[in-house]
Amino acid sequence: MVNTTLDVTWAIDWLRKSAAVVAEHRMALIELDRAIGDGDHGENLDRGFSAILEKLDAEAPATPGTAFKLAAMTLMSKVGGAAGPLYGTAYLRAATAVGDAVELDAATLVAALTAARDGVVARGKAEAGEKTMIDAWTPAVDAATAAADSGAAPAEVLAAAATAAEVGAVATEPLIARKGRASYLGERAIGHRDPGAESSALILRAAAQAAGVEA
Amino acid sequence: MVNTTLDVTWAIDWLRKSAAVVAEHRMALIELDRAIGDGDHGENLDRGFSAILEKLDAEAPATPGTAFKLAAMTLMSKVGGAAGPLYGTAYLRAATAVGDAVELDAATLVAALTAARDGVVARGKAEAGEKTMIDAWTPAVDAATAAADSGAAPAEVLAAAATAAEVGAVATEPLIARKGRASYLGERAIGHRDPGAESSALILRAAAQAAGVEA
Amino acid sequence: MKKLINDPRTVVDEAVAGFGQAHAAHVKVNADPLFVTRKDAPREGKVGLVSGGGSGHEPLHAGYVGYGMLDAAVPGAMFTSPTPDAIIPATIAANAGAGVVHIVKNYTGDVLNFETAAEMAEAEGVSVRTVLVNDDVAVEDSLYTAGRRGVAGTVLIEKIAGAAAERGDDLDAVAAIGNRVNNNVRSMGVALSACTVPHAGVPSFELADDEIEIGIGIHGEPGRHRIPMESADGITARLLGPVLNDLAPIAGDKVLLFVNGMGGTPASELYIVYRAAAKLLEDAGLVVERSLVGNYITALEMQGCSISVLLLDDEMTELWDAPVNTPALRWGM
Amino acid sequence: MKKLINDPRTVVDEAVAGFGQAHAAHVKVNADPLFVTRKDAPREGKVGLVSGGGSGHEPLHAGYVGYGMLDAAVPGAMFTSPTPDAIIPATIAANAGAGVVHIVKNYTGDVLNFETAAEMAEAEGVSVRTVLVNDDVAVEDSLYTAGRRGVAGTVLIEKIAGAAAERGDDLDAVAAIGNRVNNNVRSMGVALSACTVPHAGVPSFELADDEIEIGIGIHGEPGRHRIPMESADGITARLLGPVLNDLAPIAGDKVLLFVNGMGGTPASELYIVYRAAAKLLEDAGLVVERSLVGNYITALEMQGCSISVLLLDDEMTELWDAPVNTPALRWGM
Ligand SMILES: Nc1ncnc2c1ncn2[C@@H]1O[C@H](COP(=O)(O)OP(=O)(O)O)[C@@H](O)[C@H]1O
Ligand SMILES: Nc1ncnc2c1ncn2[C@@H]1O[C@H](COP(=O)(O)OP(=O)(O)O)[C@@H](O)[C@H]1O
Ligand SMILES: [Mg+2]
Ligand SMILES: [Mg+2]
Ligand SMILES: [Mg+2]
Ligand SMILES: [Mg+2]
Repeated sequence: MVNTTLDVTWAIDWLRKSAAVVAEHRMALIELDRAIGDGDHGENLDRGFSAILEKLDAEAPATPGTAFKLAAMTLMSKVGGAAGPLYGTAYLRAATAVGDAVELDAATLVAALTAARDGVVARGKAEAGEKTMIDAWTPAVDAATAAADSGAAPAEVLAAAATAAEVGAVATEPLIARKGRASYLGERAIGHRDPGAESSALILRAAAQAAGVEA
Repeated sequence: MVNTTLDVTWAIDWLRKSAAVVAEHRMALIELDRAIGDGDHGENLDRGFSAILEKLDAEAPATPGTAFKLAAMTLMSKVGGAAGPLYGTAYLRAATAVGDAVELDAATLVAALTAARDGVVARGKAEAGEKTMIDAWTPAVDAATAAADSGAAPAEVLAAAATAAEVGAVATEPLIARKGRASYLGERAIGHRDPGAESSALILRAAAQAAGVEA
Repeated sequence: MKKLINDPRTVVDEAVAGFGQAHAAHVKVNADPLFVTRKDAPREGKVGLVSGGGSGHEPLHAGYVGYGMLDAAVPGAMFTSPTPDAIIPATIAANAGAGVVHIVKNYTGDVLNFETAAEMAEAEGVSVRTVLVNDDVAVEDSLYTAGRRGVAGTVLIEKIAGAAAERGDDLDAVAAIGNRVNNNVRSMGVALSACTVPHAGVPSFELADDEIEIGIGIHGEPGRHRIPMESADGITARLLGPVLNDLAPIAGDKVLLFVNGMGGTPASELYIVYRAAAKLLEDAGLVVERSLVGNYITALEMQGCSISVLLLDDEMTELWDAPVNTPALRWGM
Repeated sequence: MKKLINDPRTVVDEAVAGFGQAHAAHVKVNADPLFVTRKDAPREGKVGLVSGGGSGHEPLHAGYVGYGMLDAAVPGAMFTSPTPDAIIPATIAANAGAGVVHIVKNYTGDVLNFETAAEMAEAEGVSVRTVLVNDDVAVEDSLYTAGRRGVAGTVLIEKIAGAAAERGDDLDAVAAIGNRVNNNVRSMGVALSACTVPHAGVPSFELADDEIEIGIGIHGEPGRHRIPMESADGITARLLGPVLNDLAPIAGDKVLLFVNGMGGTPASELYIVYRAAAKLLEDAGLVVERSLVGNYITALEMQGCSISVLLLDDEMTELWDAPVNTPALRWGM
């Protein structure tokens, strides 16, 4: 039976699975960032998500919104660099979007993902196609919206988002960067995947898995 | 016919041939010094002997003594390190030993070599067996003395000295150094030839060649 | 990777702790969140100067905390900008009521984190102005990028704005002189080797034995382009060309010439570059009035250097000469 | 070999020329023979302080020419002691009639060349005293060697004896305080990598990726022994152990702790070592009264550091604190 809503258990599991996948891909993200940035993206996110795990061990958020807020504050204060404020803003906007809701339905989930993406855009002022995490988030939001519109359950919405984000991340490879550190490289960035787009795809896949979707 | 004396032509030729052989073995001497010292011996001597060549192009010494003195002053002011003062003293003492003599016979040559060696000992306070250039000079002086005592001509005296110096240089390999930079290495110096002993052998061989002895 | 460290995760904390002990006469270290203040901060009536950024550029920024320069510095993780939760208390600690100037190098991460911190400090009643440093001419076409990077000019801005704050200029005036220095300084760097960030454990990029990277930044990020190794004079000309092109000085202008080591280059090489650069400036009719040569903003153990030229006016020169007393820059007291 | 140089043969001349231009307010450079003097040398009535040695240890020695430290410095070729023909005029330039102290690191080459120069300067009417620096405890069994090497302690001797000369001590007194510092300071170093002398073009020795060289000197010469890489705390203990063993301080003693970078090690790592060393000293009941951390006597771009401990007495502390104004060490003015 497919759940029609996701609750705080899912939200916490998402964060835990994100921490696991970020830890697992730490070196891979570092490698991506080494090629067109400064080689810290995997380290930064791993530091942030490890801190989230510690927080989650100490306090149990009551709603998805509180879980997102906890993630936002922790990432904001532990990650630094470009990714910290951007991911921090994403979770903060998601928290605002879901409010006090205890159960999130597909429409609320889409609203949360959209708010997260819009938050990143507002903070980072990047547009689609500038070789940033936006290039994972925007297709993810579009796919999630389409899935929800066609009546998909939350897990399917997240699966669609994750898959689109993965495709989006791969699609950053031929791009020239216009924002972030990779932008200084000009044409030398071509052929390399954007680390932030890759980590976004990993985190969205974790969301789907937490909702019960197989890898 | 074997010359019974050597004159300033020989002295100048000795210095020129020394410069050539030092330039040729520059990297080899650097390599020896890298292993148990600071890697500059070949560079130092090359700088010094190149300066001697320049001096010789500008002024023509009239006697072997003036040639040695020119070498002494140039090495003293251009070489630096341990080798500069030691070689400088060697040539200075040799100059004093030969005085104003225009022709050097075997006995005078032996006296010059002995004075040179004694000068190095006086400056550096090293004894035989301490893995320094003394270990080339002392057998050289002994062999030269023996050759002269048995009536050899100057060229043969120098050939004997050169051969003994070469043997002496090789014989520094198993030694532990007690003087100079290699002494800090303790047992780690074992198995390496002393660069100053090697350069001494090269320079004494140049003396023999300048006297007409085949390599 | 061979480094004098205990654990990649504690490098910054331990280094800043050691720094605080060694310079206890100058600074106080707040361990968590991590920031460094002048021992006597806040200084009654004085505008506070706060800077910060990723670690790995030492002595920047903590080395410039002290009389006549910064009131507080916020070291982030290696090459990673610090976070608002550290910048905010540092800002508050530096505030003596006259407001605080943030000196921020133009990188997305630094800008975003300082921006958030400034907003939140303002919410707590601290007036904040921001001087954005973007002196690196290596970034071509900065319209289509995140803008120019802030590099070695930062040191000059911190010194000169710091002197302005010390003499009693008000908040807007300190920010204005900081911006004026930024507008009059250009820099460009070269790397002969990469650096290794402790958490990565591998060099930040690969260079062949006879290759150098022109237009390098200070984070081990790749530069403008790669060329075969050449002479110090040749490299100096390559760096100084774009700097002067962009700065467009006119004959007779007075300049400060700053040759900065990236961390792993011997001082002798920096002076060889300085000599070549001074000659080129003189050939261009410029007057080298002030100089700075050394490792002042580094990229860990990277081999290479940057050259900065600051067009001086009398006020900047006076503020440059004003007494400064920090762990890494000190004169006049 | 990648270096910011034009020609291995002109490295020292060009570097010292650039140094002279960058620090024209402090020093004068005599190009041939090569030596550096205080701009205002000789200083009426003051004992002159002259040091020198092979180049490649910058800022030593020329960086310490100025008020309160050296009157003249004589840079030799790379890692090669200078020659009498340069030491003699430098000595004469530093002599104001009160005599000159030579500060000489204990290496055969330095000793022989300075000895000759001292004799010849004496012959020209300059009274010369020599302070021989031999602080390196890495050399075991120094009875059977050319004696201990002079390393980082040199900087402390130049500062403290320089202050004594500046306050007007006479020739024997300046030499005596120099010797007193030497007798109370011990040092030991470690290399994580070798350095490359320009004329050799290859690293001075080979170290495996996980090996370090304990007891390294400052000329890229091999050290005491080689061990596998370990933590900063572990390495610090290995260096400090022999230093304290030899110095044999007693609880309550006041010390100056000097962590010196060999040229290619980031400041952050030096502070990590400083932190570890300060802790060990405190555990031994010693009081760290003064500190110095940075690249003060280097071996080109070698990665590594040395740790020196100087047992202070009140006079040494006072002389350490006295104003100094040189390109590389400056405070109090
Ligand atoms: N202006 C921006 N808008 C959106 N994403 C951005 C922006 N700038 C950078 N990013 C993202 O941040 C990632 C880099 O993060 P990270 O390496 O942690 O920070 P830093 O670049 O400060 O080292 C990039 O791969 C990119 O996806
Ligand atoms: N005390 C000494 N007596 C005799 N020869 C010495 C002494 N010390 C060093 N040497 C010689 O000098 C050589 C090293 O010369 P060089 O490398 O030019 O000087 P440095 O050791 O100053 O770098 C040694 O190989 C050794 O033969
Ligand atoms: Mg990064
Ligand atoms: Mg040598
Ligand atoms: Mg970063
Ligand atoms: Mg030498």
